[in-house]
Amino acid sequence: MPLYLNDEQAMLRDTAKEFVAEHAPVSHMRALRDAKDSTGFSRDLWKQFAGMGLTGILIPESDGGLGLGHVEAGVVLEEIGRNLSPSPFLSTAVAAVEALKGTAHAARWFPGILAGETVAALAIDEGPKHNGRIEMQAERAGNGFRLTGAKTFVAHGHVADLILVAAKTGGGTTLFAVPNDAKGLSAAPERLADASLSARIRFDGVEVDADAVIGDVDAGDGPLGRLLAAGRTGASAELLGVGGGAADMTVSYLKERKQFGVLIGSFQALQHRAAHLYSEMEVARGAVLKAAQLLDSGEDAREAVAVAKAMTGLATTLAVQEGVQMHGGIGMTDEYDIGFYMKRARVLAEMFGDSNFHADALARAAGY
Amino acid sequence: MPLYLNDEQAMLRDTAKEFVAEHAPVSHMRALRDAKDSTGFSRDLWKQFAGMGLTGILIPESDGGLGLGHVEAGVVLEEIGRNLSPSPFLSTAVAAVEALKGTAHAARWFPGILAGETVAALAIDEGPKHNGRIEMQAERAGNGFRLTGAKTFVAHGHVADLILVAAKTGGGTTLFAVPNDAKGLSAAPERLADASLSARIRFDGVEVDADAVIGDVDAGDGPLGRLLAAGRTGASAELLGVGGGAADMTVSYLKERKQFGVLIGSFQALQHRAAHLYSEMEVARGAVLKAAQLLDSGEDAREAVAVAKAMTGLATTLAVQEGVQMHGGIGMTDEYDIGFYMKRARVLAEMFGDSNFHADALARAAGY
Amino acid sequence: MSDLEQFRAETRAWLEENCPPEMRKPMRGEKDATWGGRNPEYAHPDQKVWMDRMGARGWTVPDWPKEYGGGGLSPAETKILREELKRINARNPLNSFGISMLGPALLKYGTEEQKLEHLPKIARGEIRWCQGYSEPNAGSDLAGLATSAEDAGDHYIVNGQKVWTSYADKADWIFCLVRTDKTTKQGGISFLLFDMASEGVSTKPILLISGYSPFCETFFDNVKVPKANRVHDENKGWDVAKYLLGHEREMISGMGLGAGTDQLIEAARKGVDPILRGQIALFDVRSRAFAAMSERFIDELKAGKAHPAQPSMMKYYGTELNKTRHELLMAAGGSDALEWESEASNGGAAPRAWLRTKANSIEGGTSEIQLNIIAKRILDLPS
Amino acid sequence: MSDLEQFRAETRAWLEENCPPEMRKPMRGEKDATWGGRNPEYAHPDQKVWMDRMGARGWTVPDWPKEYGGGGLSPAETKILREELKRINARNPLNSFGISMLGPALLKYGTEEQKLEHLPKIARGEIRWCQGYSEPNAGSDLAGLATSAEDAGDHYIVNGQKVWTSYADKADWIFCLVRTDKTTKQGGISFLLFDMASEGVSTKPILLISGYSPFCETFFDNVKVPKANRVHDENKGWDVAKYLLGHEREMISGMGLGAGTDQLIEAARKGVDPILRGQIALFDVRSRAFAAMSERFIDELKAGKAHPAQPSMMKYYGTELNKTRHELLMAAGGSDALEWESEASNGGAAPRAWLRTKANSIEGGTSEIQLNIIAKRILDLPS
Repeated sequence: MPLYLNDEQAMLRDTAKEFVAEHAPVSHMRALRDAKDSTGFSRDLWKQFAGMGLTGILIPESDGGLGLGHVEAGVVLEEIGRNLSPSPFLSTAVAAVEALKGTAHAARWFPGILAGETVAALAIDEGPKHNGRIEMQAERAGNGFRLTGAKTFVAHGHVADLILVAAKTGGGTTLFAVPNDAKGLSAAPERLADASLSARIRFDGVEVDADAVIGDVDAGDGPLGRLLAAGRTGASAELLGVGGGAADMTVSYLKERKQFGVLIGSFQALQHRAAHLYSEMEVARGAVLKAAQLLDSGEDAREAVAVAKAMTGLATTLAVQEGVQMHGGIGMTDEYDIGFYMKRARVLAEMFGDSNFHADALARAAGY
Repeated sequence: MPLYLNDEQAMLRDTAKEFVAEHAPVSHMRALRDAKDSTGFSRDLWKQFAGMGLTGILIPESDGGLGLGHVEAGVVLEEIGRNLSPSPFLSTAVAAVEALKGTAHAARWFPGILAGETVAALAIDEGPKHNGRIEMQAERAGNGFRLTGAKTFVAHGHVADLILVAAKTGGGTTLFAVPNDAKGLSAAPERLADASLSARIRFDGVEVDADAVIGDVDAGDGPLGRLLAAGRTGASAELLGVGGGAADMTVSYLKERKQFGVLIGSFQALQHRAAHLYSEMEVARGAVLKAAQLLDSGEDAREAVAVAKAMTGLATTLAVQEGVQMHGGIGMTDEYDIGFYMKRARVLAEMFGDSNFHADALARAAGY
Repeated sequence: MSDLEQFRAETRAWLEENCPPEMRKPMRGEKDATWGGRNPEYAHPDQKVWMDRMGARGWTVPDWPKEYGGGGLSPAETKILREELKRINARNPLNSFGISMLGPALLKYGTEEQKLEHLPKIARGEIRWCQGYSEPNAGSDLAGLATSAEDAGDHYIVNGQKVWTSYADKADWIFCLVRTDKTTKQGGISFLLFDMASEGVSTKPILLISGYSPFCETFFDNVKVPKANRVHDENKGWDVAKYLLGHEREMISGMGLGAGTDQLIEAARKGVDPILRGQIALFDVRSRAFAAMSERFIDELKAGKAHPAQPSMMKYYGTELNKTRHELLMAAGGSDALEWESEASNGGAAPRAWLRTKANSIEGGTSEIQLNIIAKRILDLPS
Repeated sequence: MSDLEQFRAETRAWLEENCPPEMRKPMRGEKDATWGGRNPEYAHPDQKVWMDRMGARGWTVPDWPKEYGGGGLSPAETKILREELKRINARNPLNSFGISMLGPALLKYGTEEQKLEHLPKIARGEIRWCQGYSEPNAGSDLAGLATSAEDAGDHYIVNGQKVWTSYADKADWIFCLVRTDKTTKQGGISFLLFDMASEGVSTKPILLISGYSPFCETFFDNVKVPKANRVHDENKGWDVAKYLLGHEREMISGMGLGAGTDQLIEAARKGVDPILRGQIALFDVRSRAFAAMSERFIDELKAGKAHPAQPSMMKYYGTELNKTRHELLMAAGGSDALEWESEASNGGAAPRAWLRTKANSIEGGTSEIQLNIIAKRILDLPS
């Protein structure tokens, strides 16, 4: 399989590009922010995603979805990134679907996701840095389990219908699907720098039935691994869109802004920096496509996924830094969009582990 | 004390600049290399250093030296660095003198150093990376000690009259002064990338008298600490000269080399890189002067010394990299001098611990 | 005991007695800064105590002459005072563009009347100043400014617009570049001082990506300014501006020494991933080396040995360093440092400070401008 | 089993049988490279075995047509062959400027006679080629070349000097840019092929900082070159040169994938300081991402989807990456890696390889030239 988009994927990209730019451009995000919207995204837009079939992009055709892969999900996420569109697409249609796929939960939750009615959130992190450690306990209680602990940095956690949460059970990790109205569950939404809402969730002895378990008890590493691989690859694709959007906006600005009577894009120092940035973004693009293809092929994609998340973190961070700097004073104003790219990039860089986390993981895997 | 050279120091700098440029310019080093000289430096030049009083720069006036400090030693070393002059000045007149000063060894060795007849070498490292670990053993034997072990990266080790060597004694570390003709000592000179000669030294049960101990038994950390502080600060000053020399040569080249019909120094991308390099070198200069002043003041200079060695390593590495790249093809030829700067910088960056080693040491000292 | 040793002992004792404990704690954000002025804002009452005590002694501007409200200290004494302030982690008693920018320019170019009128009020924090340099569409190209001052006998009539005026909405007076001659570029600029309460002056804050509005757009509509308020000759304002820019760059470069490093080391001590630990350690090398360079620069400046373009290097390096510091702080803080409004995050102090630093390499001349200056004026590279 | 699966199985079996074990070990230095030619040098006899076996099958140039000595493989088959070669860590059977540079240009611009004459000998490693582009004082500015070819009926008389001619002293033939019209710059250049044994050709190796002499100065003194040896039209040599430069950049960019990464990881496993460990890990991220990008680039190139200036990006990034790799290797090696002649250091293999990489970002168009090209031709930034 060649490492570029095939014709169908390219067509999907064109469709997604047009759709997202039309319905959820940066001004959509800005309007939600200015309105101090308490949901964090537009439910109407989520319905429209469903109408396009996109919420079912990874759901098997046999379950009513499009039955596509991570390359296709990435194509959509890149456009979401490019337009800074607030959307539960990554958590719900990508990471949660991937975890639930093939389990008994598919039948319960997929219809709502396909209809654009259900939103899922991922309660994975317990500290300010994503590190894989789980302190949260799930004790056997009656017919099911009692969950005790706290999670943080849960995007959409305060409005999600379904929360996927990892906890320690006696013999390992178990992944649970917890409805948002479970007793003892409290989600406190926090506004983040990028205007998105993310929750700190407390589980104070939340009781769930045995059928809340995704997959098997003590065998949560399987679905959790799928969730993380999908989430990381998806976040990488979204970062690619954020960085690409910032880079494009900056190159355009270089072509229109004059200083000392000439276009600033004619200054060689800026040209070289723009060319270097372009190179970084292209390299990141290669890494993201590679990770998505490997995931879709069913081969071991762990290292490629780590490379994609780490590399997009590095490249996009450079893109937004150069973006703000090259815009000069105007880039510092809230009125101009480039600052939003910087904020969103920071949040996504942190999500599912930052560049250092993944570089460290690669080093460990390589035995050093 | 203001952080710049006072009038006497500035005068010394002018003298040293003129003296080194006249007697030991880069062509001097090249000639030694081309002749496959087996000493590694010119004994005549060492005599001339003595004639100027420079070999006694740190030797107290009461012992017949100039009684000056590390700022002054650094001024000389910077010129040595700038001219890539092969010289035992750093090991002998700076590090060894500082270790021997105030001990019973001063009377034995200082006269030869003052006369430009004695050369000292520092046998400190035992592995390819400077790390402070000492495996070498010194067992009590008769009236003295028996030394067993191996040292590496000992500049001038094969021709030095005196070798300072650190070994483990029962209750700690002891620093010894070992004459080069001690039985069981074998020094194998190795040509390094910069054409200097550095020895791997084996101590096969080398027996020394008790009076070979510098300072007290088991209390070698004192003189060894002084030796390392002086060596590191001196190496930083020499690196500053190497980097400054490379930067100056490169800026000059930018002003004379034409491409596409214009001076390449007019290309803004190169201007910005040259300006950045200038800034790095200036910051390194501040760090070196600070470390030397603190050493001279008798205050705790450990952290400032680590900063100086780490920062000059970073700045000078950039200087030689930019130097070779900006020279283009000609910079790759042996005929042109810029490559020598790259080689010398690499050797000095490694000597007494590289930038990472010292950054790590700072982090440990700060408690992280 | 030498005179300097005695001065140090007395200074230490005085500070021990007069610096309130609250003023020895690190600032938690921009709001903790003391700016003084006609309508001062204090997050803590000790800010005023500390400012007043230091101001009364002239130690807000220790090296200014006593007759202008300064401390009259020698360079060596000034250095000792700074060291003693640092020893007890004392906060800056007074943040002021009057001190860092206008003051030095007035000392060099002002008339005796101007000095006596303005400098003491600056020293005591009674009048807060802002700077009117940048204009819309002028950006880094200051010489293209268009705000006009028409000659009307004993006064000028000023019309035009400034942008990026720091705290113009909170300032009492402005020092301002205006065009008094349209036929030449840099040759037709004059340097005026006037009260922001003058008729015809209005300001509009600019909301920044940090969510703060430290800058304004400032409008002048037939503002009457006495000619006595002009500093230096008519059409010679560019000289004053250049001199003052050097001081601004010096001040901004001080950001490279920011207290943020302590926070960073603190975060590293609490535990960070091993790669970030290394990045912080290498940053700390640069930060400490820059502190040494800054000390050297200030000493050379006082001795008249600094290259006139050296502030460009300090500004460039210090601001880039500060941006890196806050990137590292954000990485250390993880998702906690992304919170924008929560109480736990002190209203998003970390991300707002991080975003604020992005302006460091833009305001007061961009990093690119500084690099141009270094290349041309220090390295003498060809055009 | 699909055709491709069968091809993979057969290829794997053939390689298993035909790739000598010695050729599955990493190269220890430049001397282990196989270049073929009239007077070949082999550090190990298996180099010749491996080259000959692959050459006979056309697999030194798997995607060239069979009639020109190639393997006639489809893109998919070629990719499988490369994967299978990589699986067993097989060394490159034949390093050749004929393969990487001249071949593609001949396939596009050569006459049928030229193709039949030269391509099979390239494929089998019988003739070793060198490239005559750069001239003294021309540097990155290729269009300024002065070597002249005067029309003498059925042949040209070539006079002039080239520099940076890779292995000219070891090459059998040269492909060379010459000036056939002095009245225009790029429009007056032609592309000639001739035997280095021709009368009037002499070479002088250039000693490099690595201590090696892979490049020469090459002199032409009334060298007679038949007009039949001109590729493409007279005065159209620039087209050929540009096409070929793209391939050269591709080849050099492959350095970013160099086997040196294995060495680096090996060193990291043996233990390095914690900061270097992090630097290696972040380098590895970039290195692996670039490997993915390279795969994408080659796939797009084959499908005709690559931007024509994309090789500039590959060349820039790959060579900068390679320089970083060797800086890290030197840091990992410490003082051992400084030894220049000792046996233990394999004659200074590490520092010489490190210094050699510094030329990567100069030869074949400097990094600065590549960045200019990206800025202008891909980003379309104004002049």
